[in-house]
Amino acid sequence: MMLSLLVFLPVFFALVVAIWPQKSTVRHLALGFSIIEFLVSLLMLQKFDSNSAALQMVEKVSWIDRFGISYFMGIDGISLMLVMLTTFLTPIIILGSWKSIDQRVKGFHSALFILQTAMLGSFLAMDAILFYVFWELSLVPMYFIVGIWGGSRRIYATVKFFIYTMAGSVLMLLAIIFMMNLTPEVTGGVMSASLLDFYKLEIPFISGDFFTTQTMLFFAFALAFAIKVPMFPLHTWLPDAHVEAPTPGSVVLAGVMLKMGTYCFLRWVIPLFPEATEHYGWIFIAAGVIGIVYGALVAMVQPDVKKLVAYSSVSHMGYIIVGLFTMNAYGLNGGLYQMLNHGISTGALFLLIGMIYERTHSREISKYGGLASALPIFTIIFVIVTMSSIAVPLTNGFIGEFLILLGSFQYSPAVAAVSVSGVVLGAAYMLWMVKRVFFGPKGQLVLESEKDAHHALHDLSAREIVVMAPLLLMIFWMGLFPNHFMDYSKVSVDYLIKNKMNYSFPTGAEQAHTEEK
Amino acid sequence: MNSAITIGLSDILLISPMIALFVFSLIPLTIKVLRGNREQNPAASMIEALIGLALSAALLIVFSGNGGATAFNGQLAFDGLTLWIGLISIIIGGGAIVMMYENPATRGAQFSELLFLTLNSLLGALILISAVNLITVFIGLELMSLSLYLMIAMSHEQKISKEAAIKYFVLGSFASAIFLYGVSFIYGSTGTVSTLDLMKNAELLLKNGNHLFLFGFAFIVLGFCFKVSIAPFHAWTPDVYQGAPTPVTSFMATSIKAASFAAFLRIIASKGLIGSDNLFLILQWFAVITMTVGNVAALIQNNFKRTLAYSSIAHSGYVLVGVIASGVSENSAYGASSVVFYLLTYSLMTMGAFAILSMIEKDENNFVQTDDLAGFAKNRPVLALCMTVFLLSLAGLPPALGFFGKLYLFSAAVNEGLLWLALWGVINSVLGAYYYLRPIVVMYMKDGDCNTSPQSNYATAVVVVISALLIIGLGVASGPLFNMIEKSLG
Amino acid sequence: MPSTSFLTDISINHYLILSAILFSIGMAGVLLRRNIIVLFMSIELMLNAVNISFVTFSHYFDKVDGQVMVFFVMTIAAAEAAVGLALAVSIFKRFKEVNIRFFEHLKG
Amino acid sequence: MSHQMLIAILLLSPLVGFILNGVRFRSSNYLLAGSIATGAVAVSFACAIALFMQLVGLPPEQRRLTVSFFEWISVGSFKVNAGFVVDQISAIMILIITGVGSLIHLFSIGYMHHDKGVTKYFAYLNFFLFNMLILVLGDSLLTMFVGWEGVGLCSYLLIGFWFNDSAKAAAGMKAFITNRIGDAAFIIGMFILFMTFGTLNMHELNGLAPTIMESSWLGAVTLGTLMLFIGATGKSAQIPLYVWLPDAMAGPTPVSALIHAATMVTAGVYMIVRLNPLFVVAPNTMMVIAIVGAATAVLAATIGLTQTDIKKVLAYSTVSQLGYMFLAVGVGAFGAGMFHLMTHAFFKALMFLGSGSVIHAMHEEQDIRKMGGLKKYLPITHFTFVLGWLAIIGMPPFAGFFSKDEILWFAYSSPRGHILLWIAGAIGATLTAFYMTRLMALTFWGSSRVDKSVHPHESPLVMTIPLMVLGLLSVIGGWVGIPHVISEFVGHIPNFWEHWLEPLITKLPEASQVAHSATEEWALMGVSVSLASISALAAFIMYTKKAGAADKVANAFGPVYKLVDNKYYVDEAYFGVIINPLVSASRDLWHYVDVNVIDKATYKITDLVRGGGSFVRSLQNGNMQQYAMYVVLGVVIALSYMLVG
Repeated sequence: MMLSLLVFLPVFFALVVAIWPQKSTVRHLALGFSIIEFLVSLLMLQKFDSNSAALQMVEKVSWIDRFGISYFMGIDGISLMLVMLTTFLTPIIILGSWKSIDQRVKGFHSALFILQTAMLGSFLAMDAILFYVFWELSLVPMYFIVGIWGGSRRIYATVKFFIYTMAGSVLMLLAIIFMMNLTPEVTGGVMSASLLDFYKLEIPFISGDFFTTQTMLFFAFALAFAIKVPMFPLHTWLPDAHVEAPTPGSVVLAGVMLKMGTYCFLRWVIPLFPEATEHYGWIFIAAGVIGIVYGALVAMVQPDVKKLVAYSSVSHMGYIIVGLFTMNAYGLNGGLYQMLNHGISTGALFLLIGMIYERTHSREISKYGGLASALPIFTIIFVIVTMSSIAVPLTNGFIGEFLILLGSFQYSPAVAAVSVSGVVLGAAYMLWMVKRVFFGPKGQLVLESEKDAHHALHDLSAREIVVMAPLLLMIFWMGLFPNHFMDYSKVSVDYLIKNKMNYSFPTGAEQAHTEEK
Repeated sequence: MNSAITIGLSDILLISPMIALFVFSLIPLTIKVLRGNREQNPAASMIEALIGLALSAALLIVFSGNGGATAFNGQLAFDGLTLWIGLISIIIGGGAIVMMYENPATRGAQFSELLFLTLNSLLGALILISAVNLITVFIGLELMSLSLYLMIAMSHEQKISKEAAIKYFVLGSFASAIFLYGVSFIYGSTGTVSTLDLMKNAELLLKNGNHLFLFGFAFIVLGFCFKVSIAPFHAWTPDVYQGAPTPVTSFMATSIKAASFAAFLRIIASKGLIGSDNLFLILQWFAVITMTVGNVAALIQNNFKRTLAYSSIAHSGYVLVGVIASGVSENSAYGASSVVFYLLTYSLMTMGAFAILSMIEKDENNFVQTDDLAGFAKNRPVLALCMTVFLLSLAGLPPALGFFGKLYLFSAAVNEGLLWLALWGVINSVLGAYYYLRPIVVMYMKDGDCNTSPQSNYATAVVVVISALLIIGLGVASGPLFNMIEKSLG
Repeated sequence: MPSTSFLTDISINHYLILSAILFSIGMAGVLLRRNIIVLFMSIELMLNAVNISFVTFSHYFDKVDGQVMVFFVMTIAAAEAAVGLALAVSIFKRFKEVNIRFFEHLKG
Repeated sequence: MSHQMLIAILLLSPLVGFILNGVRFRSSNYLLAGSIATGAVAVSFACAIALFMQLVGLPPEQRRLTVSFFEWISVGSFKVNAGFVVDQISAIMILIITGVGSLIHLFSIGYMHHDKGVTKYFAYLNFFLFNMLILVLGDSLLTMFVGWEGVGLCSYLLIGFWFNDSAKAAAGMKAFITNRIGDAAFIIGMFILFMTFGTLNMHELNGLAPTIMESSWLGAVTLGTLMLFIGATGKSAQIPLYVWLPDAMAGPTPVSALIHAATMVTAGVYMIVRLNPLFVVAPNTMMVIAIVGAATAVLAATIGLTQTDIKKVLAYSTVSQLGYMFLAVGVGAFGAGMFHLMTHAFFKALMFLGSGSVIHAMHEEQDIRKMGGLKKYLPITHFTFVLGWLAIIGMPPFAGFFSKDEILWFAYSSPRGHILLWIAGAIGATLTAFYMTRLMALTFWGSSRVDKSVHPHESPLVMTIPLMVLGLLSVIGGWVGIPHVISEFVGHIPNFWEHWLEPLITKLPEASQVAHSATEEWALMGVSVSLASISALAAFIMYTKKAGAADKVANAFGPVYKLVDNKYYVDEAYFGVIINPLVSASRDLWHYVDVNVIDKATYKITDLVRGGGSFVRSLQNGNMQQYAMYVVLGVVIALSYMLVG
């Protein structure tokens, strides 16, 4: 029941928030709820057995038995940390949007909770259709969050976001349906949408022939996830969505939603289509590498601070893609770790940008300058997060990026050689931005605010510091003691690598066997 | 047919839903006549009609719930298909009647007559659904359509409703004539017009290239295609849907379309046609064209009703995919069930969307543009939410019912190897998403003061909310529902 | 070049061809004429072509049911005519026009 | 106290100082901030001494104190501990870092007392020391890399300390990004070594180093070490990545002394010395290092000739001196490299602090053309500066003489040395003598060109004490490594330095092949010292006695002078050839790829769909007869297909 509780508690919260009569306390209520949710997830974490690669806390109830669709949830080391990330970020998001969301507050929090359900569900669903339901469901609240509470071009952005993602996922739906029709081979004549049965399928693959079943399915799935990630060249929805999204929307989007794409590569694509992954993985590596460099270069010349961070996401997600498709321990662990890192550091960056936007109502880099003297605490936090983002050692970003690069080096030194340029370019665009925004003589915005007593720039309030504190804590905790986090996923990842050609979750006995070896 | 004609009680019981419909259709009219041509309280009329529908539905469940029965020597089949589509038509028709009660264009001095026509149209639909004999099909079709022509024209103020009626009438009769011509050919080539009989040697006839049969069959199929607005026979649909009063449009787009598809399915899903690849190939092309035409045309519409009309065309295309899937092989009732399920889904969500539109219309000359919906979410949050549910369901987003409908439909198609149809279907649902999102965008993200019309709209609102809840609820519980459908069809 | 027997021996084909010709004329009428009343008449013509065809086949098979069908068709044609004319009256009241080219407000 | 504890305190003490000062960064109480910070470093220094003593107490082969606090990263076979090691090399480093560091902290109390951000400054400084200690103590390349990047970060923060000045902030950024280029290579180097040897632990790596020389350029060790060396060029400001160091002078002067002279910039040399067994088996790498080092030594020295900013002169001098160190390790004289590292730390820190004292006295004036005759106002500063000057130009018996001489000797005599390398070194030494003397002359000697509004004054004791201590070290610091020829001459003074480092330094395998005589050594030593003396004298005359001579020379050399004066246009070239094209290319990428290609492609699809919609719309023209025609057409097409197909 643990996982169901975890997933559906937010729906309940959403309902309560929606019908809550008192407008002034909705935020408090939502915050309380999100913290409860986080506590529940901690409880789950505590129950989780990190020494096992098996699917844990399994819940399986037949749902649509005609098609073998079941309500099938489970958690393993790969999804665990992402679930934690989701529940961890939500209270922060709610507290972070305390001031910035001042219209339709109830609606916003309901949408956020539904979104949380959808995201958690996507991470935990082990049934293809159930997964697809959550996957698509996540679009709707996000669509509203961007569309209602967003900036001036929000409608364009949100529709673009929706259509792009949906365009990708319908092909996946078709692929799922197709695979469901294949399952009778392995289940003895009954259709099944269970991931476990999908894993059992031996999908024909002919190397060199592009139009084989496995290759087609591989690309149908991969396209959906690649758009979500987003992988170059399917990334153009992301900058628009980020720029127009309200701060909490950006944080969820960058923090968790993009991870859905990368996670699903790990959960669906790689184990389901091992031959195709092996055969066509280079395409993704190449796209990832291009994404790293391209995202960084384009980020460098953005005039809008948020857009810059959005493109930096493209670059960072490129790292993750590279890491995953190297298919070795370093790359996979690093990629998984980088997902968390990116969630935390980019989430923090978006929060910070939101805070400054609330004060100045501008995101144009050229209008800033000299903020550091006006907002010292803000600057310090921003610089720390920047360091995490550009992967300075002892911050979380370094661990992920280093392992990914190591993995890519093992895959091919050439890949590592190109990817490593992201290390330099990342520093370049972030620090250049920091320099233009915070340093130098006072810019237009700072001067204006000095003249106008009503709009004086105030440094971070206690609430805002509380919002940032857990993120800063995580930045250093994850940078200093990565094992605290990786230990949960290591076994699963190792198991995946060892059995990548014929992956399935180990049963208890099998697990013991592999450990003895 | 040479055997002795015996009509027993069982026949009467089986057709009792139809009788109930007919009797209840007379009640408001009779009362009006008795009152000296003065309308009684429309609410009372509506309730009488609804009771008739409920009774009819109940009788349908009671007497044909077991399935497999036929009446009048096999002329009317009361099997699972009849049961389910009949229920859908009747229940969704009830929604339309509620809308008629409150919509300014239909509420007027002739409400009793309108109800009479509606119930008779439903009666025609029931005949159409259950008919086995092609002539009976024709009779059902005509009863249904003739009532509709008048219903469309009954809005007193609207010029365009007259235009719509005349267009529908001319084109409908034209198609009926073609259909009938096809029936005569069939009769000429096989000597029978009972589908059951003629399907026995249909395969042979098709294979041998019996031109008469081929022409006849093609005419029949195309006649159905016309009724369910399959491109290129769809051209009447947008105009008529737009011109008709919204409740009538809703009725046409849901109950009538479901009934027509049922009859279509009954013919196509006959096992006699397996092997006639040419027929199915051309139908596949029609399906593809229909989906595409419906969606791309809906994309650039500004009138909301017209958008929904084109969307209804696109959905016909999806359903046709299922119809084809149910026809191409000898599989179980999988494909047919997916069609029935989809029709249920489609009817619910389309009716919901039209109901909200009907509530927004201020008077009978009111044309609601999509942009007019601005601000609806602020003024009517619950209704806007319901509208969102309908639209997202139409777009095929989980966990709404529409998603499962599409899932089963495309799954059936994939199961039959019609991957490319499914592919085209899912691509089209992306196109669809684009225009289904637009009203949502306008409702939620633009400033305006759209509201429901000041007249009371409670009844319609109830219908809307119930449909929305059903869409979500049935979406989650779609498995058992599908099982039930498949069981009763299989 | 039709043989002479074509003109003298009246076979089933003659009826069918007649029916087809009538049907086509009706069809052409629907497609080409502008007057709404003429359009209705064309449709009637099509239905009657069908009737000929039914009777022909009925005779050919020596079965009576084809002729029964004709009665059904005739009834429905009558109903259709009634409805059609009612609509024509109604639309004339609004548009003061029977030329269908004036009924093109709904489009796009 | 156990060495584990000592190492922990050594590391954490500056961190605590950083946190204590960091949380109250707004305070302008310079005394409190300075005391905390200096105290923290002093504690570290004490620990360093204690550790050194423990090390001395052990037999030479066992001089290795290790501690591993926790397992930091463990993925697959990649395992890195938060492990630290104090051995002969790192012991020297921690002594230098904490020793010189505490002096500089002390100096800073005086230097920074008027600055509002003084607490922040001390916090950064402590944080720097923390990272620097991690760098030198780290037992694996990755731990070292943590410090490596950490000092880069601190350097960034401190260079841009006065961030309201855009140029200073830019300088910080430039330093970080340039360093990052090196770091990227460093990372690749680590990968190569890890993939080859399966570990990043430096002790294990040294142990695993192959015994057979790698002659190929593409050998794993060669490539790996080469990549590490590129990393070192970034951190230690060598060609081609030296450009950040002169700009780094934007930071407060004590920072320049600590980071950009004494400690951080020598990290590259330290890293190579640490891994000397690996570098030894990669002669090609060694060759590159030697050449780059020699080239940097000369190039930077020439630029130093024309600089007019007192700190810039010192900065180029630092680059040049670092070049010497690389020259040393490049020819296999690791001990000599370390030796010069140490002496340079003394005298260059001294000179930077001295310049700080001057700048302090001159009210932030840094242009030496506006100084002159400061001798009488700043006697202590002048005196100590003279000591530093004598040390750097290599006058015996000052510290610089011994170390530089050893380097030059090895450049010539080592089997991997070459006469050209010696010549380059000698030229560098000559130039160094010239521009340092020029600096002295323009600053302290000659007639005063000081602006009337400025009244120079000697700095307070808190600033001059560190100068005096460092001055003393600049004199005697070289005596721990007196070369054999001299020690034999004066009476067998043992070469402590060589003995101390011996266990960790790999002898070049080809060492025995060539024999060099003591005469040669004496001769070369004489030549270099006399060259330096002559050039120093020339500079002295030129800049104090003969006004205008310098201009004449400059005019005589015309274009060459202009080239040198503009630092060979390297910055301009980097901007013109790399950075600006990259930025504009990025802008083009954005506009063309994102906006014009990808987005446009999606718009094209939308247009196509909309076009289709318009087409359908045009078919839907309201004419019912046309609709009927569609029906007929549909029937005809379907029928013909069924008949024909």
